[in-house]
Amino acid sequence: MATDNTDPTAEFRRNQSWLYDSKAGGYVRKTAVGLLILIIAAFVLFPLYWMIVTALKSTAEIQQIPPTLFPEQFSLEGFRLVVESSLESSGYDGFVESTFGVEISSAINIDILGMIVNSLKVAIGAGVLAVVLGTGASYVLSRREFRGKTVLMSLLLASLMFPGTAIMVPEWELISTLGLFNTHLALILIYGAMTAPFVVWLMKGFFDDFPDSIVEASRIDQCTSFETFWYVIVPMARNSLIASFIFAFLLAWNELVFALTLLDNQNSTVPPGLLTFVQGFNTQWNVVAAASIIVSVPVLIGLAYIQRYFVQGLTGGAIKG
Amino acid sequence: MTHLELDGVTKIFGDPNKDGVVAVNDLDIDVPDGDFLVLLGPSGCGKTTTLRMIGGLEEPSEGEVRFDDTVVNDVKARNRDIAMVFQDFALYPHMTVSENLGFGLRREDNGMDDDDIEARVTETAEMLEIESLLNNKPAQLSGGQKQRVALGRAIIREPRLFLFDEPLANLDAQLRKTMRTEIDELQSEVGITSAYVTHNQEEAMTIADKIAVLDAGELQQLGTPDQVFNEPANLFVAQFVGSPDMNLFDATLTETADAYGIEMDGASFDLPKRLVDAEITTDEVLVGFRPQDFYQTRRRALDGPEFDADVRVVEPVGTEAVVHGDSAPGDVTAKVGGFHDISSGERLSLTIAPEHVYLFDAETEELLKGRLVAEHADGQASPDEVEA
Amino acid sequence: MTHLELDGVTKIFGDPNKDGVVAVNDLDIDVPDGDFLVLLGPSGCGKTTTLRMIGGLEEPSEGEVRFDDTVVNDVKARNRDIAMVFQDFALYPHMTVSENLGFGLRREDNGMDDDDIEARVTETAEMLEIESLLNNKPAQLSGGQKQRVALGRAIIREPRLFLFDEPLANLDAQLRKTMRTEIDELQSEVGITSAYVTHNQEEAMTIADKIAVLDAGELQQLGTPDQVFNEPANLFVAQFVGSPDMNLFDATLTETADAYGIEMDGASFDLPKRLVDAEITTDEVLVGFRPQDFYQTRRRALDGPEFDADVRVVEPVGTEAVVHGDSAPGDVTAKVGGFHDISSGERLSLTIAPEHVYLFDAETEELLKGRLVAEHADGQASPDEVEA
Amino acid sequence: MSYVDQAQSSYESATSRIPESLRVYLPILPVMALVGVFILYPIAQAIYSSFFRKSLLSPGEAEFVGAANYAEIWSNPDIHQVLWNTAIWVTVGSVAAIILGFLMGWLLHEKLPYTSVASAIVLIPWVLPRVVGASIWRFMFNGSQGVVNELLVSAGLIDDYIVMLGSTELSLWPPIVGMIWRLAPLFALLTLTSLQGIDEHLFEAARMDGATPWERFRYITIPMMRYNLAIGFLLMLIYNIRNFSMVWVMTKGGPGVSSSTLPVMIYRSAFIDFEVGFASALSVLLFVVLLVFSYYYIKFYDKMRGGL
Amino acid sequence: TGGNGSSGLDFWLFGGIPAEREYISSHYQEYDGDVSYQHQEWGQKYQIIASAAANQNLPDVMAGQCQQIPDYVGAQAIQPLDQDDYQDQLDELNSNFIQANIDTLMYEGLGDTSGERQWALPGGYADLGPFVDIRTDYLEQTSFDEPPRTWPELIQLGQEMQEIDGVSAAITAPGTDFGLTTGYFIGFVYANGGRYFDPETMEATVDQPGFVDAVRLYQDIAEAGLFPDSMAENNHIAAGRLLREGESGILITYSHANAIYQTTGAPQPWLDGEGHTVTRAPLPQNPSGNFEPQDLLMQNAQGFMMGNDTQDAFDFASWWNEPEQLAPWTYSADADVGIRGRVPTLQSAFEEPSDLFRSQFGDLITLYENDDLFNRTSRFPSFSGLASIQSIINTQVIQPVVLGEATAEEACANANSEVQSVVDEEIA
Ligand SMILES: Nc1ncnc2c1ncn2[C@@H]1O[C@H](COP(=O)(O)OP(=O)(O)OP(=O)(O)O)[C@@H](O)[C@H]1O
Ligand SMILES: Nc1ncnc2c1ncn2[C@@H]1O[C@H](COP(=O)(O)OP(=O)(O)OP(=O)(O)O)[C@@H](O)[C@H]1O
Ligand SMILES: O=P(O)(O)OC[C@H](O)CO
Ligand SMILES: [Mg+2]
Ligand SMILES: [Mg+2]
Repeated sequence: MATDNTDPTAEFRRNQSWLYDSKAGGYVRKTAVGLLILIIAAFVLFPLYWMIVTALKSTAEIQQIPPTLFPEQFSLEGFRLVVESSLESSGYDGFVESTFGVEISSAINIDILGMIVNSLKVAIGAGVLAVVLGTGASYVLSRREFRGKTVLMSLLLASLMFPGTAIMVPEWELISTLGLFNTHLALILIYGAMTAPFVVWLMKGFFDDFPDSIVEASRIDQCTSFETFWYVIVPMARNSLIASFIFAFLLAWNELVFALTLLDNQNSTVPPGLLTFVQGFNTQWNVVAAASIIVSVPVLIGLAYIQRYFVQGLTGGAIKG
Repeated sequence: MTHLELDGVTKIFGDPNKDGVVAVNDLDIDVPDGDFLVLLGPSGCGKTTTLRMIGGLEEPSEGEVRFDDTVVNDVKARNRDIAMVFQDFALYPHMTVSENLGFGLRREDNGMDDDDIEARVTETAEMLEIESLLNNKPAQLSGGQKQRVALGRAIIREPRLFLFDEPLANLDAQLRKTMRTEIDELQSEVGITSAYVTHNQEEAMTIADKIAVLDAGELQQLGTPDQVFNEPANLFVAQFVGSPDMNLFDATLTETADAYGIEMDGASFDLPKRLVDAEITTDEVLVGFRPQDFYQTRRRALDGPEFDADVRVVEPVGTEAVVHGDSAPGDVTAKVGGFHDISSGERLSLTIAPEHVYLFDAETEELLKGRLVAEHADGQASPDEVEA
Repeated sequence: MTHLELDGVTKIFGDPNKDGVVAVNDLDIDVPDGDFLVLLGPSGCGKTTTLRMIGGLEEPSEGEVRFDDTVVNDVKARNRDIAMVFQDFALYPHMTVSENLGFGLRREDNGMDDDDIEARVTETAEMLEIESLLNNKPAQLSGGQKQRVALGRAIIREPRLFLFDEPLANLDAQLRKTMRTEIDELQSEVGITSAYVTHNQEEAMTIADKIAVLDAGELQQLGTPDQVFNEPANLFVAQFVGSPDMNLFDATLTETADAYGIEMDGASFDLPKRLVDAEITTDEVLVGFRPQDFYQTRRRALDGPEFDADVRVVEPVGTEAVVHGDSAPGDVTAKVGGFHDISSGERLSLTIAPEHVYLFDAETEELLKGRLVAEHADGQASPDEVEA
Repeated sequence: MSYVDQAQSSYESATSRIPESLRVYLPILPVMALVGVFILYPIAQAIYSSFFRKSLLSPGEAEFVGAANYAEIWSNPDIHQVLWNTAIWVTVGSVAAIILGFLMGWLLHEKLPYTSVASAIVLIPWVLPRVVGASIWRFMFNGSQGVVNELLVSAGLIDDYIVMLGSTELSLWPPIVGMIWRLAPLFALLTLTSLQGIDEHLFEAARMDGATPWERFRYITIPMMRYNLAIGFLLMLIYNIRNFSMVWVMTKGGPGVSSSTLPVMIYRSAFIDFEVGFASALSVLLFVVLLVFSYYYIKFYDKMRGGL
Repeated sequence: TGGNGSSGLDFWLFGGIPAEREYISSHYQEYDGDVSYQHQEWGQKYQIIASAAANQNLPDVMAGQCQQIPDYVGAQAIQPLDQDDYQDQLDELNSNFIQANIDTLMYEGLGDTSGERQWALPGGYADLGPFVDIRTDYLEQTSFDEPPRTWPELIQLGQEMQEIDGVSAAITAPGTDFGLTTGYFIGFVYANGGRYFDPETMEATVDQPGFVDAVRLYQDIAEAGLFPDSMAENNHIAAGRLLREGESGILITYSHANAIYQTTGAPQPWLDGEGHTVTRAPLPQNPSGNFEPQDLLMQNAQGFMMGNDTQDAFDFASWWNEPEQLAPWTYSADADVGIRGRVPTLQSAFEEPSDLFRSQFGDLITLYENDDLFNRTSRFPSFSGLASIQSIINTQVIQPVVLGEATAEEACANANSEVQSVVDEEIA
């Protein structure tokens, strides 16, 4: 029975573990978890903090040695430059000048809004393509046995690991032969191809765990394979599909090399667009940081939005019937 | 509307040559059009596996499944037009109850539009008493509610064949009865051939046209409920069907002109030959008495065995009671109906009519003589005098 | 070894202010040390939810759960030292049967080494008749086998409290009985307080020390099996407990000096006041007869109501039968034990002893008079003459 | 009536002329076509090129040289260091990203409020264009003016700035750190997905069985996540093997070749030395290794899956 | 869009400092014709041009560094300008420019062509190297009153500066594997009579004294502890920042030092030349190489090349080469758009140097006036395979040497064979 008068539930300490059931253990645990969160947060967030701070410094302050941890003087110059160059390149400079009397002249004519739109177009296109094609294939690869399966999967996997730079030259030639040069379709196809194997693997992991009984129920309910897939499996796979889409989307969103060489400036996506800030005599880090922040915001909002569905989970988490 | 046949159907899980599990072994079952087949057998005997093979979810390792004389081994589950209630429900977790119910209907080209389907769903839900849960997801249902949805998903359709895998196991007696009646009516109205797994004997007896008793994957008997109860093919069936368990005693058999003399420990009796159809060649037999068939000797002489039993335990069950006692032939269990006044420690003198005695070959465990029902009319004591 | 109390326990799923579902409502239950409580009630009435709150898996929205007078609302599930059988098994799919069974044991600081645990696992598996499946994964088990593993996972331990959520629902009668006996013995040997959910009344009656009948989350009655059967607190309990269903007829009641006069459609009788404890203030009553309590008038006069019934359906159940008929007061169901010779179309004259008559207030549905068991000894006709 | 006639969907009738044994390939076809055209075909081209001496800037003048490019790989003085770096990069980078990503996913699932917002934030390193992410790290690690050094100095951990990116001994590590930063969120998301997929009942059963949170984690969570972990592990490997930009932006593979990995060497061969043939040979070699690895990994995965 | 399709002219500019980009991006519209302009990234020019060539998507005109001309020609990305159609205009155009600058655009035997051809129009500015930039405040604290003129003086000055408070490394230079690292360095080699290879024999000459002794200069500076520890990770911007922030006093660079400071946000007076001196790097006392020593190297960093051989392209390029359009690079007060650190290519800029030009490159003007500036000036090394050789020198010579991992002899001996194989494969 209770020896500790202050805690009537002390008798339930029979099967106790110091770490989980003692007060001290609780503190240790909380501290450990807290520290962990702190360390990880610092590691993940510090570079981001640094980017934000950089965006708010003047060019000169960025160059100071030792670096200032906090801007001595806030400067919105970076943002101003990005916005101005955007306005200018999209032809609004005249309008702004006449309306607000602000004169806009920027060395860098980067249409950041246009870039974002292009990037979204390409990344969503590639994401959808990869998810649609990849999911169908992964379903079959997970649930059926057939000749050549291992070889097919190895090929998909190996193609996933092949460095992009190694196939760049033949890829150019291919795109040129197909007459797709300087089209977003070209990038959608290439990125789709780069990420579809990825989706195949990710979704395969999901399907490998998928309860047979649900599939059987749908077969009894007279579903064709496709209907089973579409009405039963896909909705249950929501989390994994969202994750796959995010992966595929971000890979496409981030890709530089093909975007740089296959698109010209008007059609440019974000990474090559930002690269024009990051060059020899022109790396104004505050501008780069400001531009990065500006282009990331829509994606982050989108992600947070999708993640809401993602995190809601599936009726309490259980995928089991 | 379908004549279902299983012909030599066998299912082996795993590698047949290397510790494969024979779940179903060489099963022959014939279910005429519109019949209601109940599969009965101990846990793990292959009932679910059999249903799954009929449904096309499992491919037989050997043998044929035929619908109306067509071999359907190669027909896909979804083309067999079957409705099935799964033992573990297998509800679609992402759909509401109403969507779960309507899902199969929508897959059919039955000319139903959305309103028709909704009406049908509501109707079914009312029948299952889950109409207030139509918008819930399965995770928000209680066990019995889930099971009713699973049941509803099958009976909402009018398939060629119904397969029920313990569809009422999680329901209380009231509901169970209501649902059973619904299933029964539905099935007989539309005349849909059905196969039904249950471990509830009362249910089996009430609902079945035919009962198939399985043990360890093998068919022990296929017969009407009466046949299975009164003429169990062998000891296994006799023991498995009927509750409380049959009393079984070793006995030796000697043959005389008119009768077989049967000698148990502490009791013996004669069994007139006219009650026995089988050719008896052995002299080692097992004698079986149903607990319900006992009478007290003080009330009636039946020409059957008589022995005393010292009551050990009395288990009341509502207005009835099951009495366990010690007797010379061995442990004995008797069921006393109606209102009883027996208490433990008491001594009962028990007897039983020879018509009601079961006889099994001690070695092969095959039935030699079953329980005769018709007999009691011709000159025997009226058996409506059941005693405790 | 634990005295379990639920005090005003309520559980609301969802938002209490906005279409939250009240699964359990203000439940008070007291289970003395070592007692075996059975929770009985229709599907969805809150049985599982109650068990889960005792186990600490669900936090009560209101009220207290006490173990030995200690409020444990804040004690974590894993520290409550409880073993539970889940209604849907919740087996660890990645572990073999043997690992599933041993998992809980390894978590205790019980001084058992690997060999001890293995021995215990084997022993339990034998008891559950699954020793040959120890190396299988749950996916390779039949429904009943899974359930036995789930049961084994609980009874392998010696916890402070057992919680069983329909632990035998998927088993056949034989196994069910064996398992029930095992649970019973185990529990009484070690004296572990238990709460047990079942929808099987026979099971409930046999195994329970106390039965709690729930309806729609509310406690209807807490009592011994006999009390619940003979003195149901209200119409709901009376109808829910006992099978086949109780016969219920509207009646008007008039009071005389010694007795109450009761008038149904087509029948009437006097109920001696000494049989009635309650103060009766209403004249609209419901009369209830258990199907098992009927006698045929040709055999005995019991001073109870008498009426004729035209047999509609005879449902044989093994050696017994349930008879449905039409009578003047309304539809009537009678259970005929033993060997019967009734067939449909026949006319039966039925009667029942006044002691066995149930009486309910037609409005409040509260019990006015229950079924008297002791009475029959004092001068009444011996009721062991039960007739069909 | 034939059962097979019933309920033929348009999908089936459209494909019914295809033999059953081939129909299983249909859903795979689009992916294979896409990957085949845009990845495998260029890889085939690369294999073809690997037998030629070919300059990027004069693609017309290819000269067949047989296996000479492959022979050159073995005689290349840098190859050992590069392979070793690649091995370290892949193992250390993957393992660390997995551990960190797992912790992040777990914290998101169990410990952090506002999971959707928090996990969107965690994904930022992945949302940022790679060049930008890598540049930030280069900036922070700079040996004479980087904030990492500054922080370490002001925390009293070091006395003098340490030159990492510009040192032969240390230069491999900052890009690995940057890569872990970029990859861990990916693994975190994967972890989060699979954590959310686990049946809650299992945890309840384990709680009843008296399992501590750690034991639930060890005996339920981890085993239940094993496919996803296996796949996540693979993806980490893939991303690390492919990675080029993190190294390139931070160190250009130097000083010397001290931080060069295979993709860097391939890039260098193709775009600085313009030796397309040699770069192709390197790529082909990498591809063959990856193919063999993939094959066995899949076998391993299937074996593990067979265990359920 | 690229070269095909649109009716107008496509014009690409590679690199440039912000002020130049700003000027060009707005000024091209003054051209009377339909031009579509794109800025392209300097660092990725090989990929961009190669892919454009592969995709038949070359622009009509591109402006950028001319050191890569041999490579572009190999990729069939540019056309010679001195074709019959334009020959007469060409002489007139060229006559405005310093001859040395024109020389950097002339190549012999490139691609399918024979004889010496001109491959670009000069455009506005050239780069010269090697240069040093010296903080005058530090210089004043030493025994020197003017920039060092010999290698020993350089080291001496460095050592004196190293003593100054706040200086962590007196001499700084980029050390990453980037073209500018060798670009800055190779001038010392040329000054010492060294070369990468002997164009006559096609033998690599990296292990010859002319080269090795230049490397030894870096070795000596490093051994004296005058280079920053972080040199191998510093690019030209980071190196410039060390000077700007006072961590160093001497920056080894090109003539474009002030352009670097623009990137680092230095204040205008500093950009205009106040507080530091940008001047030609010191020379060896006794050049030890076998080749003709060259005091300065020159490259055209903004030559106008034709991707497509059309009259329109030529017209547009020649329009840009009119003194009017190039005025901002002459630092003339009325045309100042903020361009700094660029050596004008128009003769006129030197003939009547503006004050601003003087403040930027006072030394140069003196040299020019003494007729000494372009006397010992040659083109920066330029041949196909250059990038590859630069990378070899960066990673196998400069980096190990400044990190103290190899001596100049060892490093050069190691690198020589690799340079030889590039020479064999790309040039021979
Ligand atoms: N997570 C939930 N969200 C909403 N409602 C719930 C949830 N869980 C249970 N309920 C509802 O609470 C009520 C009680 O459920 P509970 O599972 O306790 O029933 P039960 O008595 O165990 O029934 P059964 O015998 O069918 O298993 C049911 O009506 C059910 O629909
Ligand atoms: N996938 C499988 N792999 C191996 N053995 C299996 C598999 N599925 C079932 N079995 C075995 O086959 C036998 C028959 O199983 P089945 O599910 O048909 O039994 P059942 O009669 O439905 O039993 P229950 O009444 O317990 O549900 C059992 O012994 C079971 O262990
Ligand atoms: O270099 P990374 O890590 O940005 O990625 C390389 C790409 O995957 C190559 O296609
Ligand atoms: Mg089963
Ligand atoms: Mg329940």
